[in-house]
Amino acid sequence: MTTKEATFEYLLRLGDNALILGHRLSEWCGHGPVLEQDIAMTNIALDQVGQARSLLQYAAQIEGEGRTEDQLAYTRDVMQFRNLLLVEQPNENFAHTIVRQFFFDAFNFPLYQGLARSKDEHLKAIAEKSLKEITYHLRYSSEWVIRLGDGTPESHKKMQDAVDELIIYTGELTTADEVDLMMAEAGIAPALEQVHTAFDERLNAVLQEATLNRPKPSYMQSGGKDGRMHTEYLGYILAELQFVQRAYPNMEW
Amino acid sequence: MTTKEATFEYLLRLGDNALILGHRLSEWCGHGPVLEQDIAMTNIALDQVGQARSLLQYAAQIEGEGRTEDQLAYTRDVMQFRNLLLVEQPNENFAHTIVRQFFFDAFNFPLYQGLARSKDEHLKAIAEKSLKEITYHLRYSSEWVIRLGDGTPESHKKMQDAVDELIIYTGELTTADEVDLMMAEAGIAPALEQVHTAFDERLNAVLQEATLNRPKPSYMQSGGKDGRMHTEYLGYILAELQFVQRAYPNMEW
Amino acid sequence: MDQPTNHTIEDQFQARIDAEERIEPKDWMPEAYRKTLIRQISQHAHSEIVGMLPEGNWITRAPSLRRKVALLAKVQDEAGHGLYLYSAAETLGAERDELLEELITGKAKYSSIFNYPTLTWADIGAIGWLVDGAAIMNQVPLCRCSYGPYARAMVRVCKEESFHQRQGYEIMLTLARGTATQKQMAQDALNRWWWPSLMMFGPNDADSKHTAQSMAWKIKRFTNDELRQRFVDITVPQAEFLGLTVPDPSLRLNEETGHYEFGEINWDEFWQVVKGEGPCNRQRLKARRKAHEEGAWVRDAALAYAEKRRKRKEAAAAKTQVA
Amino acid sequence: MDQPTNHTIEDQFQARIDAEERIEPKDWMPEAYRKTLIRQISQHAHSEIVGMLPEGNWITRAPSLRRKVALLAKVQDEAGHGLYLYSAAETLGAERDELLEELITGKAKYSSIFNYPTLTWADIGAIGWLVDGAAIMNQVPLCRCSYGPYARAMVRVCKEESFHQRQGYEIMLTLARGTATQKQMAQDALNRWWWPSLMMFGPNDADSKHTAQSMAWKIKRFTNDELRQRFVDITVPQAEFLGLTVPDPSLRLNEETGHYEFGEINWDEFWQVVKGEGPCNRQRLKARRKAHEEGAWVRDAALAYAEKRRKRKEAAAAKTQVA
Repeated sequence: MTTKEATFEYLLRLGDNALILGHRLSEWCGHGPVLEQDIAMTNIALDQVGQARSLLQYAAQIEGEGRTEDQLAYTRDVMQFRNLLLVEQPNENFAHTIVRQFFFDAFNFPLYQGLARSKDEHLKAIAEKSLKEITYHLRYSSEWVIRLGDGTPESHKKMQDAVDELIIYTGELTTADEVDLMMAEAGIAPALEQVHTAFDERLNAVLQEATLNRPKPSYMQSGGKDGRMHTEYLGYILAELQFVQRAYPNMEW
Repeated sequence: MTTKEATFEYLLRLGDNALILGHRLSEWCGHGPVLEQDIAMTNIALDQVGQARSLLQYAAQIEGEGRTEDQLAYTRDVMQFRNLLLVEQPNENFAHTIVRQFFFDAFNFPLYQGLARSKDEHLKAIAEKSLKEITYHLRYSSEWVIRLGDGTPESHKKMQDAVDELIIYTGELTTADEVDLMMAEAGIAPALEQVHTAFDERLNAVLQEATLNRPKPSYMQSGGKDGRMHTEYLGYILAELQFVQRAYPNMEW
Repeated sequence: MDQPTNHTIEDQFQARIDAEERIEPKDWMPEAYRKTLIRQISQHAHSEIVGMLPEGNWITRAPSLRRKVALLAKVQDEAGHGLYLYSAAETLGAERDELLEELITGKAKYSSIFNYPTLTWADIGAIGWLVDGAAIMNQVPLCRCSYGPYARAMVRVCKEESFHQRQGYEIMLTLARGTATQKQMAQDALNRWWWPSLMMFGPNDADSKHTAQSMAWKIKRFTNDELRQRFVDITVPQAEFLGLTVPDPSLRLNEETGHYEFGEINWDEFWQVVKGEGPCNRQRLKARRKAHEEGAWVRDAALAYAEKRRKRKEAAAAKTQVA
Repeated sequence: MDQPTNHTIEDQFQARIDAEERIEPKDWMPEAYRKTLIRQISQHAHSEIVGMLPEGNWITRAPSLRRKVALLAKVQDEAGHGLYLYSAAETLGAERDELLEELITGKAKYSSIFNYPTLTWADIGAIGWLVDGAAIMNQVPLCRCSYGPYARAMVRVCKEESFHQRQGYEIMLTLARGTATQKQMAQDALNRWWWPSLMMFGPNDADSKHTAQSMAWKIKRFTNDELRQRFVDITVPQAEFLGLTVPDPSLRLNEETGHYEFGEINWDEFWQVVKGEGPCNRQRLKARRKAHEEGAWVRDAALAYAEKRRKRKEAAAAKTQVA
C-alpha cells in the first residue's frame, strides 16, 4: 500500500465515522427526552455530518478519480465502508446513545488534537476547524455520562448496562493497524498509543466520577475500520441513507 | 378510465396488499413470542408474498408494457403503491400485528370468495388457489384475537389498545371508489357492500367472543388504495424492500 | 355614555395598546389578554416542536450531504424557536411542563399543517417554500405584536424562517430544473401541500371568533383572509417561475384588483384535521408522548444529579466554614 | 477379564447398539448416553432457531419476489426443524422451556457459524451452499443414529436441507454468472464464510473429547476430521465450477490420495467464537432474549385462555349432567 492509498483509506475512516455517527444521532430528531437535548444532539449530528463533508471531499480529491463526497457517501455499500463498529451501534435508548458518544468523543478529541498538528496541511486545517466542535461534544457527552451515571438507581443501571455492552467496541478505536501505522509514520496522524493513553485516562476519570464501573472485557470486537466485518446494522443504515440516490441515480439534488 | 386501466389498478391493489402485509409479517421472523407462532406468521407471510407474485405478474400482463412482477415490486415508489393504509401499519407488538391481520383477513376472505367467482378467468384462478390459504389465515387470526382478548388483563388491554388504534383504517377496506365500482360493474370483483356485510358480522362476532369493545370511530382514514396519501411508514418499508435492486439495477438475482 | 374622566385600569391598558406601547410581563393585563396570548404562544411553540417530525422524517434519507446538513440545521432552528416561545409563554405565568402535558394529551392545539405526511424528498422543498412561507406571512406582523416577549421572539424566528423558506424554494427549483421524474416529484408535492398551506391562515374571517378581539389588542394585525390573499399573491408567481401548476382550477389573476382569485378551501377537511382526524394527528401525538414517557428517567436523573451536586456544594461550603 | 456370562444392563445396551438396533424413549439407557443426547439434540435445536436470525436478516431485502418466497420458506423450515428437535429432546426427559432458558442465559451452546453476520445478499447464497452443505455432511450420518427419535428427525431435516443447499448454490451460480459486481459479491461472501464453515465440524479429532464415546454409542458415525475432509472434497470442485476462488492459499489436490489438502484452521478464532466472543454472539442472544421477554404476555395469555376454556367446558358438561 502506498502512502497515498493509505491516506485515502484513512480519510474514509475519519469521514465514515463522522457520517455514520452523525446519521445515528439524527435519528433522535424530534424524539429526544427533553427539548434542550433534542437540540444538543441535532447540533452534534450537524457538526459531524459537516465534518464528514470536508473529510469525504478531501478523500475524493486524494483518490483522484473524480468522485464526489456524495458518491462516496451514497454509492458505496457495506463492504466498502470504513467506520468503526462503535458508531454503527443502534441508538437503543438515551443511555446507549450517550455512552456511544462519550466513548467516541474520548477517542476523537485526542485524535483530532493530534490531527491538528498533521503534516498534511489540508487535513490539519479540517482538524483545527473540527476541534472546537469536538471539544464541545466531549464536554457534553462527559457531563451526561456523569449526570446519568450518578443520577437515580434506574439511570445508573441503564448506564452501566450500556457501558458493559459497548466497551467491547472500544479496543478497535486505539488498536493500530497497517494504515494507522503508515499515517503515524508519515506524520499525518498521531500515534495511536498516545491517543490511547488520553482515551484511557478520560474513561477512567469520567466513569469514576459517574460512579460507573469500567469493565475489563476478555476481548474486543474489530472489523469496522478495515472494512473486514461490519455488523448487520450497517446495511440498514445505508438502505435509508442512500435510498433516494439509489432509486434516482445521476440527478442533482 | 377504461376497464383495462381499472383492472390494472385493481390488480395492483390486490398485489400490493399481499406484498406489503407479507413483508410486515416477515419482519417477525426469528422474533416471535413462541416458536409455533414464528412458524405460523412466517407461513402466512410466505402465502402472501406468493399471492403477490401471481397478482403482480397478472397486473404486468394486463398493463401490457413488458414489465415484470419484480419491476412492479422493486421500482415503484410510495406514490405509485396501491395497498390499503392498514397493511403498512407497523408491527408494534404482537397484539397490533394480530389485530391488523384479523381486520385484513375478515375483509380479504369474503373478498376472495367473491373473486373466486370473477368473470376474469385468470383472476378467478388466482383467487381459488389463494382462498384455501386465506381461509387458514382468517381462522388463525380470529383464534388469536379471541385468545388474547380473553386471556389476561394485560393481553386484553394490549388488544383493546390495538383495536382502538387500527379501527380507523378499516373504513377504507370496504368503501367503494371508482375502481371498485367499475370492477363490480364488470363482474370482475364482488360488490363491496356484500364484502362489508360479511366483514362487519365477522368483526362483531370475533370481537365479542374476545370480550373486546368494537369502537365506533367518528372518522376513517383513507388514501392507500387510491395512492392519494400513504402514511410515512411506507417509504421506510420500500427503502428496505427495494434496496438491493435499486443499488444494483438491471441484474438477475 | 360619554365619561371623559373615566380611567379604569382596562381603559388605561387599551390606551397603551392603541398608542402602540409594548406590554411587558410585569405590566397589568386583562386576564383574557393573558389567556389568549398563552394559548396562541403555546400553540405556536407546540407547532415548532411537532413540526420537527414531518421534516425530521427525511433527515436520514436526505439525498445529498449538503441537504442533510441543511435539514438538520433547519430542524434544530425549529426546536430553538420552540424554546423561545415556551419561554415567552412562561413570562405570562404558564409552566412549560403543563403546556407539554396539554400537548401530549391532545388538549392543546398546534398548527394543523403538521398533521400531513412527508412522502417524498420534494415534500421537504414544498414545506420550506409553502409552509414556512405561510408561517412568515403570519409571523412578520407578529413582530409588532403588543406583547413584548412574543414580539421579540418573533423577530428572531422570522430571521431564521426566511432563510428556511429560501432553502425550501431552492430545493423546488433544483427539482423543477432537474429530470422529468424530479419535476413530477415537485409537482406532486405542490399538489399535496398547496391547500393545507392555505388552511394555515385559519377559517374565513366571518367564521373566526378570536380575530376581532385579537386585533383590538394588537396581537393580530391583519385578518386571516388578508394574510391568505397576500400569501397567494406572492406564491403563485413563484410557482409559475418553477414551471409548476398550482392545483386550483379556479385560480386566476384579476387584472383590475391585481390579486389572484382562488377556489374554495375544503372546510370539511380543515375542521376534520383541526379536530384530530387528519392523516397524521395520532402519529404525531403518539411520537411526542413516546418521547416524553421514554425520557422520564433521563429528566428524573438530571434532577436527582442536580440535587446531589447542590448538597455536595453545601456540605463543602459548610466544611470550609467550620475549618 | 473374560466373563462370557456377564450381561449387565450396560452390556445389553451396548450390544443393542453394536447390533444397529434403535434405542427408543422407553428403553433403558445409561445416564451419560441420555445426557449427551440431550446436549447434542438441544444444541442442534438451538442452532436451527438461532440460525433463523442471520438468514431472516435478509428476507425484507431479498432482491426478487421469488427469492423472498424461497428464503421465507427456508427459514420456516428451520423453525420447524427446531420444533422436531426440541420434541426429540423432550422424549429424553428434557423440558423445552428449560432448554430455551439455557439458550438465552448463554448456558447452552449452538452452532458457532450463526455468530457471523450476513452482510450482503450473497451471504444468503453462501450460507445455503456452505453452511447447509456442512450441516448435511454432519446430519446424513445422524439419520442412522442409534437413538430413534433423533434419527427420524434427521431424516426429515435432511430432505429439506438438501433442497436448501441446492437453492443456496443456485443463488451463488446466478451471481457468479451475473455482472462483475455480482461475481465480486459472491467471491467476497465465499471469502468470509469458507473458514467458519470448516469450523462447523468442530475441533480436530485429537482435541475432540466427546468423539470416542459418541462413536461407541453410534450417535456419531464419522469423526470431525473425516467429515470435514469429505466436505472439502465435495465443495472445492463446486467452487471451481462457480469460477470462484477458495480463500486458502494452501489448498491443493493430492493426486495420489484424491483428497484436497487444506490450510490450518485459525483455532484461536474457533475457540473465541465458541466462548461467546464472535462477531454476533451477543446480538443473537440478545435477540432471542428480547423475543422471549416481549412474548411472555402472549404465552401467559394463551395459558390463561386455555384454562378458561377448560373450565367453561367442565361447567357446561356439569350442567348437562345435572340437566
